[in-house]
Amino acid sequence: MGETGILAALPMNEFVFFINKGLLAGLIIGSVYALGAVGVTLIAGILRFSHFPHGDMMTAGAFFALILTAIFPTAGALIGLPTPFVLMPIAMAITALFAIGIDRVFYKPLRTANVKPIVIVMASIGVMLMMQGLIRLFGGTEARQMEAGSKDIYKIPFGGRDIILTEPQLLLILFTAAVVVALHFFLTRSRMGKAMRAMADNADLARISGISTDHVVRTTWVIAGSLAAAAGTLLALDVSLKPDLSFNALLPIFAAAIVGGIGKPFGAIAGGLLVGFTETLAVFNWSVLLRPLQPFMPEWLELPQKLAFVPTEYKIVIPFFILIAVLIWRPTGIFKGSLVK
Amino acid sequence: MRAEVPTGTCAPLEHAAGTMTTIIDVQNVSKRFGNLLAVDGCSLKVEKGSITGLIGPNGAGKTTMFNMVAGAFAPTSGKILLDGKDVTGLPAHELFSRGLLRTFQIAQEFSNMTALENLMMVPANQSGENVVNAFFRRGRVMHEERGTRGQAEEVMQLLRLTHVKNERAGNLSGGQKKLLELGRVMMTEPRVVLLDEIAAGVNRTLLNDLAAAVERLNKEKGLTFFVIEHDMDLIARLCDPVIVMAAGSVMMQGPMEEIRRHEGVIEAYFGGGKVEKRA
Amino acid sequence: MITYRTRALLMISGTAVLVALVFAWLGAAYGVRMLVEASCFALIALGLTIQWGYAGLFNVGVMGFIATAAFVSMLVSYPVNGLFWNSAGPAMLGRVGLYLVIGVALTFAASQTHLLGLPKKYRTLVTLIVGAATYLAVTSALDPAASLIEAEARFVGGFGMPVWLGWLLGGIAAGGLGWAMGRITLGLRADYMAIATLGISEIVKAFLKNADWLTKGTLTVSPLPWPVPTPTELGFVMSRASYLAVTATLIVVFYVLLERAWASPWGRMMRAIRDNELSAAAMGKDVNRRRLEMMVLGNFIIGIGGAALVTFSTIFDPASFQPLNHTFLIWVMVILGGAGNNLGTILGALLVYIVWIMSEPAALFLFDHGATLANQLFGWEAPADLATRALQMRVFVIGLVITLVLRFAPQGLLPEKVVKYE
Amino acid sequence: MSLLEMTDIHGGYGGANILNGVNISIEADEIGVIVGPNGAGKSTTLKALFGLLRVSQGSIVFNGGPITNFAPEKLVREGLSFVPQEFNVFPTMSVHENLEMGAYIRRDDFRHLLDQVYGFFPPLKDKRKQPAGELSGGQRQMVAIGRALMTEPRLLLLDEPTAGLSPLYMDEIFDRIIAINKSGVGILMVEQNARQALAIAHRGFVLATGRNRFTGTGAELVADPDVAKSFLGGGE
Repeated sequence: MGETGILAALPMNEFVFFINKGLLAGLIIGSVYALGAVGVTLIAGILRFSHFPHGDMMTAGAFFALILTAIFPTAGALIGLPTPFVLMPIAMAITALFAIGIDRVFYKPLRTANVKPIVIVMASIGVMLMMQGLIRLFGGTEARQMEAGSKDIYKIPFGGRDIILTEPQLLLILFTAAVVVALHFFLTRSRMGKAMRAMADNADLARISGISTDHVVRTTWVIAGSLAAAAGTLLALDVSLKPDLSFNALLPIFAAAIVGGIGKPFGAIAGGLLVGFTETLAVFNWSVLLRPLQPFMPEWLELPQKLAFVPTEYKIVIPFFILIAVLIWRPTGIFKGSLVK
Repeated sequence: MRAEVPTGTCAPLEHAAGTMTTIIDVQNVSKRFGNLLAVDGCSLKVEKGSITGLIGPNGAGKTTMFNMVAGAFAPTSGKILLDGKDVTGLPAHELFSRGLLRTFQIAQEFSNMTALENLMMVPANQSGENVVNAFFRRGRVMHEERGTRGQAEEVMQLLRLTHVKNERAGNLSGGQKKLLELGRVMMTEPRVVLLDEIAAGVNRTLLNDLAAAVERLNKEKGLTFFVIEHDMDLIARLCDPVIVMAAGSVMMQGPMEEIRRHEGVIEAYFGGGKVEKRA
Repeated sequence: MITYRTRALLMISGTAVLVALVFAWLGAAYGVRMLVEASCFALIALGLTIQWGYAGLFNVGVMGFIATAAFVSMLVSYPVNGLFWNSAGPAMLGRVGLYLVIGVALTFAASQTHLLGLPKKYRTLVTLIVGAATYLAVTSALDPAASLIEAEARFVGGFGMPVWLGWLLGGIAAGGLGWAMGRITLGLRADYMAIATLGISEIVKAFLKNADWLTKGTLTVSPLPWPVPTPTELGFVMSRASYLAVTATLIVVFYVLLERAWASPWGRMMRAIRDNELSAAAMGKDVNRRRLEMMVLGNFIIGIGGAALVTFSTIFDPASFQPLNHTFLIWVMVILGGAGNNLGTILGALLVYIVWIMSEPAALFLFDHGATLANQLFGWEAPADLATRALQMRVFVIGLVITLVLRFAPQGLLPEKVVKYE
Repeated sequence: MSLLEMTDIHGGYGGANILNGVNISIEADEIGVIVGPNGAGKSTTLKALFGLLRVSQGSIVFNGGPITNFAPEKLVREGLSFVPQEFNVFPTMSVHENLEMGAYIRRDDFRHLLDQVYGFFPPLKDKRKQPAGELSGGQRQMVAIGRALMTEPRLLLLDEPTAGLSPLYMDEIFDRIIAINKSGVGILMVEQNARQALAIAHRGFVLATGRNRFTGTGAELVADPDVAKSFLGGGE
């Protein structure tokens, strides 16, 4: 054996396959769910309703980035990063304003007329359909590439095969890490961050402490809108911009928010990663990993070609079962958010 | 039946030998919320045909005790008997079918239904509540409905609410909602009626009507009442015996005149007498 | 304020005028077809209106119940597939069924082990392990059976029984799914129940799309037998008219029953639970059991309407089930028509469906002219897929209608009837 | 000119009025205590003062200016501060963060105020980082009062501050209230423990069925046997 030591002994190809298809894939989709879930959990914690149009807000954010890229195609080249990523902050700002506008026009009047909370959820379903209609009207129904040209691919040699990570995927992971840090400081250091936690904890007490509800609500929509835009843009950069993202993203994002504990942004991030990893690992083809052990296994136990907990077509089942499992065993979620009962 | 016990402890009252006259029998019940022991080894009885009052300063545990008897939540330990049968921890709808009817401090009317319908929904096991009967046995259901409606109209007249019978219950005044809720008592034959702070948010004249209605039901129909109330004058007028709770258990029981003169009770109210038992 | 009676008359005449317009413009064959589909949607809407209007249950998984009922109805009424019954398929499926039964029994037994003194923590662990083992055993037995069936007989085929029995069993299956979902989600707050129902309908759709051995998946199953002579025998107008007669009678039957139930003690009890759950429980009503009952009954009616709708299209295509057409369109019908008002819901369904169908040619017409006009004025080139995009405008309109109705006419066009006794 | 004048206040929770003509007045550096049997309208009076329910008749003058039916957010800026009886802390936020939230409307550096509050409530100093929800009843009450002090109010409103506390904490809370008052903060407190509260009160108001029954200095009211009896009604 050329190389000595542990690297040579381990079945490197399979291990790298597991890292690429299992861990990295889980981290990437988990990050997208986390970014979406933070917005959903803040809205649920502070405005007390489940925000159905969140998936479409992600798509809308991606579209704004797409349009901006078309207007300033060379922006990225200056810094050596993909243009949509460079212009993403602007798209985030536009989506945030968009979110504030929707709240003022659709949800605020219902709140002031203090209707039953479920009516606001129904209104959000109406808004979801309106957004879906507009997105498909202006953006068409086919998937689109965010940027012409190929993406740079980073190869990290690790024993036999390489760990593969495309540039957008790396940017997504780094961006999510940055959001976690920023969110931590915002929520624990800044005045508005603490005011938001206060409002989620005890809205009446916040009000008599002089905290203005409108201010907190506006900030909630800014965070929810901008993070949704980032999640949508980065997902579109990694894969492609699909207008029907709304439904497939909705269930995992809600599962992530509920698993993490409603009203707890850190819970949403942990929940997002948990759902992302569970999804990829449940669909992962474990027989690939078991193949090197084949010689050690008894003859009669022949290894099926495909051994996954759940076939890929049924990926949607996983967030649903996580959701139900949490609702039955741990209704407050990991970080003890508000009760879902 | 009067027994005096020193403040704070809860000696079991002499149990009249198994008389069938006891409707509600609470035996050594405790309730803990986290490390707060709200009710601590409390025993009390409500005799058939009586209007028994339950009073005590805030934090004495009387609301917790009342809600346990009404089936809102189960006690941590101890037993509650209704008509001699153990009903500890049974849900509210189960207690209703065994003859326990409760009213609410803030009236809980069915807001989108008319006042008359609010009363007509009260009687239990109406045949029309079975969806098959509602669909296919129209004759029998209609016959029964006429009876229920007649009874409801009667109660409306008694409470002088006939003029609002087709009004949405949500649009009634606070007083009318209270009267309507009391009207529910006359729609069934309850073994015992739990009145939860009936005087709360009610003006003087209406309070007289409510008190008169309770007295009439007790005298004419022999209905048993278990009343939790802050308004001492109403308690004095309606209730005998009156049970005083303090610091999570029964402190004394007897007619109101005597309670008013009892030093321990005055001190419990005035001094706050709040002795919270730490775990 | 316009009285209830005039509102009802206005709505009826409005719908009649619209129907007449469609007949005049697009001919009888198209007109009758539209009426049949509208009547199926009206049935589905009736099922939804009693859930939301009577009992306040928020069901956003209507598509899942329609798909379940349509599938069971197809399974029951589709002609027998000789290839399957002669192959080894039935035996293998029998084995899978056996594994399933044993597995479920074991899992249930495991979940009761706390009676034998096993501490609660371990009990859940044991149950999970036994459950996972059952799942793996069943799937490992199912995969070979499925591939064999698909290879030899394309799919299981039907049982060749009469179509009305198919609809009935389809309704019962949807009711059963409603029961199961009710058991899981009843304790939840309404918006989490909504998310759970949304999840279930997506899972049902995913299952039907991928269980090729049962549904031929994307290859679709057709022609689905009709309960009445088909167009080849009677010609389009007459066969569709007879189909309409079937669905119309179903509507009348359910309308009469539900109208009767609204004012009956049963309806009154449901409305009491909707208005004030705490007080209803104190008045002796078993709130959870009654909500479960409504989940079953509501979804039973939704199932029958769904089965009728899919049978009429003669094609069972799992991919054709869309949340927009099969959940939210029906929600608009109920909210606009009047939740809890049976007549309002039926008229709402007819009205909204006609507008929904007519909006297709109207949108295309509008966008074409718009595009040519824009082209002439400032040479704007319309994108190639303008037509498909035009149809998306309808999605926007549906969403707009929901938000506007909630804001300005929450009671709907024909509000819920207050039961008065003169 | 007194700090607070509530004259002939009528009001309630929308239904029948609970308050039928309540009069309360406090001087600048006084401790005022409102006691009385349950349902007498004690807490309702405090909530009416702080704008948490509508006053249908009567007027409230604070520091010379009318504040009848002002919204709570506005009153906080006028120098009033309110400690509710229940749910009076932000449970998942640390003690320190609770106090910071109390100072939300301040734009200046309020570190000196933090030290002052820790001075009043020494046990809170080493529990600074702990979530308020995990503290014992008594300590939680200290956090609630501390939060309300962060706006340097001229009048601090307390709704049954010793409800549900053991005698140990009850005495400690009363001592703290005296210390806070001595530092120049007016106190208006509704209390269940009438005897101890009146013992530390400069001025006492005994309510019954939404009206004033007895008014006087704390000492006078404690000495008068009729006051105690009025708690059991029958005195009309």
